[in-house]
Amino acid sequence: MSGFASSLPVSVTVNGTTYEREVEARKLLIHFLRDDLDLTGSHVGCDTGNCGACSVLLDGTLVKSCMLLAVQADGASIETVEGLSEDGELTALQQSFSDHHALQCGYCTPGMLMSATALLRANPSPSEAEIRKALQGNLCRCTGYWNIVEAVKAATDA
Amino acid sequence: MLLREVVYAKPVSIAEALDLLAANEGARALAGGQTLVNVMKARAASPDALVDLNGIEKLRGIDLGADGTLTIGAMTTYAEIMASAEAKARPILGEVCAQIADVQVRNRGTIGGNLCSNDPTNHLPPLMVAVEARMTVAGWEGERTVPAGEFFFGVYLTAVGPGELLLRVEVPAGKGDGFAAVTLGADGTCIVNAAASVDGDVRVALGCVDAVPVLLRPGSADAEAVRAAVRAAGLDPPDDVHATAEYRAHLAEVVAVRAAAEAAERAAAP
Amino acid sequence: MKVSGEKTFAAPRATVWRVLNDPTAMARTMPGVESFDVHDDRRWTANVKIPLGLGGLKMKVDMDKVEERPPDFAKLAMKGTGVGAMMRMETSFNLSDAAGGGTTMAWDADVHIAGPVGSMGQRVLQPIVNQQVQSVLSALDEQVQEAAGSTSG
Amino acid sequence: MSSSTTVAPSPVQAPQKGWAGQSVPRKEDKRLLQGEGVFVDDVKRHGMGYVHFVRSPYAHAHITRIDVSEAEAVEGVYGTLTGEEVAALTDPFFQIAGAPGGQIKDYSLAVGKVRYVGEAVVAVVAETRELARDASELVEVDYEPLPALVDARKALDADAPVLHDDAGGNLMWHGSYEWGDLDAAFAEADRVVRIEELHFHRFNSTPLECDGALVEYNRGVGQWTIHTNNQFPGFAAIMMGPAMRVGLDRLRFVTQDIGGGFGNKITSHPQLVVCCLLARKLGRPIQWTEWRTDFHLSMSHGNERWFHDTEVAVRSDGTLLGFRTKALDDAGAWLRYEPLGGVIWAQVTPGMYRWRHIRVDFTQVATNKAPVSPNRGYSRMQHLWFTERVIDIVAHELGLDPVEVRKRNYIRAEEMPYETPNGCVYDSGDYARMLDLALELVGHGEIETRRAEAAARGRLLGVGIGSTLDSGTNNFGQSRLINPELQFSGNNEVATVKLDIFGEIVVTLGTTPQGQGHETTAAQVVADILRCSPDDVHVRAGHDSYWNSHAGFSGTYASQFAVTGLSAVKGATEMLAGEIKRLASAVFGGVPVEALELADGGVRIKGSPEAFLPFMACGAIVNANNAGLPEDLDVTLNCRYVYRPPFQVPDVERKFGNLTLTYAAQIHAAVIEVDPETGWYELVDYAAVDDCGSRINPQIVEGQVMGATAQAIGAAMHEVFEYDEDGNLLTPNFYDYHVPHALDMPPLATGAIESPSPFTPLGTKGMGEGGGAGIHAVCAAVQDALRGHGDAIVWDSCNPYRRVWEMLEHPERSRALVSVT
Repeated sequence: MSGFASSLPVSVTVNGTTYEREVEARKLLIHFLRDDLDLTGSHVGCDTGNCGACSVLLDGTLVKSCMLLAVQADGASIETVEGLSEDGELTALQQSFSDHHALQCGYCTPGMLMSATALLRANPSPSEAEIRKALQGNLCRCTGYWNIVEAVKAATDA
Repeated sequence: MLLREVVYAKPVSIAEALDLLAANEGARALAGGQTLVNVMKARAASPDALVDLNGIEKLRGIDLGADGTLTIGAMTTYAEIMASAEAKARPILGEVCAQIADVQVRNRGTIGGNLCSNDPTNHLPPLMVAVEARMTVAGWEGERTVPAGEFFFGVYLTAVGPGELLLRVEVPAGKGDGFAAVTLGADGTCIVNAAASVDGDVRVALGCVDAVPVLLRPGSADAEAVRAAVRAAGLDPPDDVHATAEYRAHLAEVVAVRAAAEAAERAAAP
Repeated sequence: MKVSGEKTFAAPRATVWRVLNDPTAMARTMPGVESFDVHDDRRWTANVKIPLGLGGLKMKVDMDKVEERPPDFAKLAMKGTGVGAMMRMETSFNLSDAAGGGTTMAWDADVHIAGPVGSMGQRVLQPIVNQQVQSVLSALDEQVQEAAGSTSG
Repeated sequence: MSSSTTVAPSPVQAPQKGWAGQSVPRKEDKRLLQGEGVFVDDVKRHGMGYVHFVRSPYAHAHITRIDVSEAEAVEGVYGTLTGEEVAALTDPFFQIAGAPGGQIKDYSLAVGKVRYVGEAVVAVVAETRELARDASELVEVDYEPLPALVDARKALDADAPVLHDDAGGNLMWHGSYEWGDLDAAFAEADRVVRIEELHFHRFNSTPLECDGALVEYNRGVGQWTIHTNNQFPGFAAIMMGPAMRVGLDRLRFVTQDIGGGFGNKITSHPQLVVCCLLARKLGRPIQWTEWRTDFHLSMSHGNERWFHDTEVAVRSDGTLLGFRTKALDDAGAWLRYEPLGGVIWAQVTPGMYRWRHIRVDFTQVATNKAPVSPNRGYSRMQHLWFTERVIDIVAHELGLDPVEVRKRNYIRAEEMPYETPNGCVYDSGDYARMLDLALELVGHGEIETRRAEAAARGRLLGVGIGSTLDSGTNNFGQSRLINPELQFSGNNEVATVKLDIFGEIVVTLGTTPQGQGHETTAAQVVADILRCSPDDVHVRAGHDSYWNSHAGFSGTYASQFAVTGLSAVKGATEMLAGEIKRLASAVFGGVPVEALELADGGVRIKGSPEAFLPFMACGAIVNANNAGLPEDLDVTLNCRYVYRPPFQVPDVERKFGNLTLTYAAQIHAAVIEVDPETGWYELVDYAAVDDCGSRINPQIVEGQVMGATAQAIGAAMHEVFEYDEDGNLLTPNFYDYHVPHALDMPPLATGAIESPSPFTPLGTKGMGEGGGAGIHAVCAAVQDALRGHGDAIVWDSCNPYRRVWEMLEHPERSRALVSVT
């Protein structure tokens, strides 16, 4: 049967905008976002799915966009760091990251923000242990995480 | 990053998936992809075709039978198992899933993928062996059910042959379970792990020490019996950057004892 | 990575020796062998697809007999080149009459693997190698039985 | 797991006024938080080709044949580059070393031979990233494998495989350092402690962003524009220009946001040369993205170092008189920044201690492993780990308290500035006070109670102290101790501050920040001088060797921005302030400059605020409305200042002189609990105390302290580039190279004291590289935890669970390394 294809039409809505592209089956979602859609806010920090710099929300679920083919996202609604703030204003979480010096080089920050966003949506007042567990999949080499945890704490309802 | 060329299909039914697998002998099922996509990134191995199972609703979900048997669809994610009220019938399942990798991986990774990849460091193969789970595999000849003890053939090799699919996993009722591991950092990759189940007899399954989980049946769950059973198994564990063979063999004893103790304690609990 | 062991065949030493030195028979013992060419009695090439579950690993394997002392000792050098990996293996075997008939083969192999597959880590490679060795040995057993059968009539 | 707490500095000087000294929010944050930073892989150009490197699968092999025809035949492949072409088109890179290391021929691709797994052999350029990698698999390379040299200790054996025939062996550099009178010291000693072998392991900081570039070639003028994340363009330029046979001005380096550097992004010049050659050969922009596995296999490993036959002269009371040791440094396959590591350590020769008699026999060899280059704490970290290890081993073996031994031997605050036995000058500091603070922060007073309480739970508790000196602002004259022929000395950094036509204050820097907040701290310094808000100051992001100011040593490395960068900013801003006043004096009809003051975004006559000239007017007058200004008024409102630290050329004969300007200090204390059954352990308490002189932005400083601490914890427990006997890297990715995550971090308490540097315009000291302290604190804590359980000696800087278990199981193995007479 002829179900297989080496490239497929993909329609995704990213941060509210719908994009339609013909995409090679082998292309990872992160490359599609960065190279095809020019959404370069999400980053690549490893090649084994460990660093989480490419984390995005796929239909509301936190995923690493380097562990997913772009064609698998067909029909999905994706949120990336570019979509967090409205009309240029920082969200409470973003502001808290700045206030607590939770970023230095800023390379892991987009993924870190997406993971924290997913956490706070599911659990508006997490404990510190829950915050650390939620950020386990996002590596940062600059901060040691202490200030990131503080920033997320300060952005909770608790 | 940068995979080799591959063709892709996303069936919506099991029959369609089997057709696709049959249509291309180089085809592999794509479950959560949290292992397969990594291997493809490294280009260490490259299937010619991917059959994405994420569109098959029948492969998802958890059902609790009247006799307490849990039936878990192969495409059920770790996160779904952790969140499932039904799965609490066998608490160890959610507890172990919560130790796998990180949120992102738990949101995509599936029980079926974990079992079929059978990476020696995976959490679930030893656990399934310990709790005597049964895997239902579908192929062209129809369905067959394989006990966990006979499911694992080798690294990345299981009873699910070419052209076949793992449909679901049945976990019998029980509560006397334990799991212990020494990991690379908190909740990290397992250096050695062990799952135990105590229900009259004692079953301890060791992970990371061989190509497949090593099942032990010590006479009792007490430390000396379990230690003796591990020694009797004559392990020849792999030697890598995280552990020498000698260290792994030693850790195997320690985690086996700990898992068995936890299992016995829970078995005894009212 | 060094692996070694002993295996006893229910066949006379001459038969086992013959099989071990018959490139065609040996090629059949390779895991996932797809095709092979015999250059001469010392050198042959096989194209194999080592089953890795997640997708086979294609390799071209050149075998070279570097040393032999009929009827009991031989040393083979193997070089495998694949896109995912480079493999080098030196293996030697020593035959002796087994107590109670048959032939005992003491063997050892030193395997070196490099390339992307190496990045999968020893935790994966060592079990895979051990497993492939087992399959080679059982395939070898079949070849020996065949040969024994064919000679006995 | 608890959050960090901070102990504010106790005042050692009048509290600071103005913007400097305040934790001003970072200017960089907004764009980075919104995904609007511009990192190198975000830079795209029309028609660019993606480069993929074919890498060696062998640690050591002759290249017998390369065939790119099949790859080039693929549709969408733009072209390739081989070592043969590189050898024809370029000259070998300039070598810092003299003979023998200086004789090696280092090109940007392997020529004739590969020397480590992952070495780039061929470059393939194609229309897409995927295609470039596909085509690279079609490049045929035949290798003739050679025996690999993996263990530096065997490098000088007669039968060792030789990497570089040009060097006649594996010895790259050797130097004997001796200061004081060793014989007298050992004669005077009551006890001599001998340590056969110590090992500082191979790792690096693995910045989350790997290296990369987008290179454009302007054929008309023969000039390249190199968008990159290289953190030391000045160094890259002097390596690349001569090799490519072009003047440095043909190489324009541009950086903006850099995803972490930590020294690891200094030596990407070989890859940049390949991109330049390809951009010219193929007539299109070349895009290079280094992936994680590429980075681990081939980029900037930290120096691996052995210390052999160490002998320490001690008095019974624990007074340290001196030591001698043989350092063996493993440079890997190429000298990309080496052998500078052979002298950089000498900036901190005695560590924090007063011993005056020291001999270090330093040997650097080549091995079939990735080339080393600077890594946060470059070369000092290895040596300071060694000195700290010596202190604890001596204390352990003589039954003395490590705290007391340290206090007895610390250089005292009243001895500052302190000249070390080799002529370096420690500018200021109070180590004993820092130690007290660190111990207080981990509750050292109750440690024995906690030890017993942990023992009751079956855990072994241990406490350890580690310290580093973060020597900053290099005197590049120290390179002459490596090679007297070299013509480098001193240091410099530049800044330009100007008033634009509408009065906007614009600052350009020569640096290449990677998260250190230069835009923010520079604005703070400017605002204090011009009496405005940092918000009124626009500091250009990143480096541009065409349009921003830059000097010979411009870059961000070796802990120096707070000294070199900010002093340049201060100098330029003061020049601008002077010009503004001179302009105003003319505009106000000759009011004396002394009668003028800057305030509220303008200049005014003291005492009569109505006579006010806003910056906007100043900018407009000079730039657009300057008729009638006095002819002799030399004012551009565009001021460039080069800061040059006060350095002399060191005495090459005595290997004596001041090698760095400032000495920030770190003292860390770690408390761990070990599970004796498995060797598994966790940090249960941690304190990091830092003194980097005056802090322009305490929050940014604390962030650097935290980051260095986290990297130290990772390096001490997990992170290692380990090779098998064939030279395969066993930790080529983050799956096996475990980088600590949020759950791995201990509770942290940070403390700070401020001992302003008497030698710098702002009292600041370079900082940020204090990670070594943590590595040692963990090592010492492990040794303390094992005390009374076999008394193993911690001999390696990395102690994963397996090693701790081995020390418990076979303590005699490490005990055998130590003896006392």
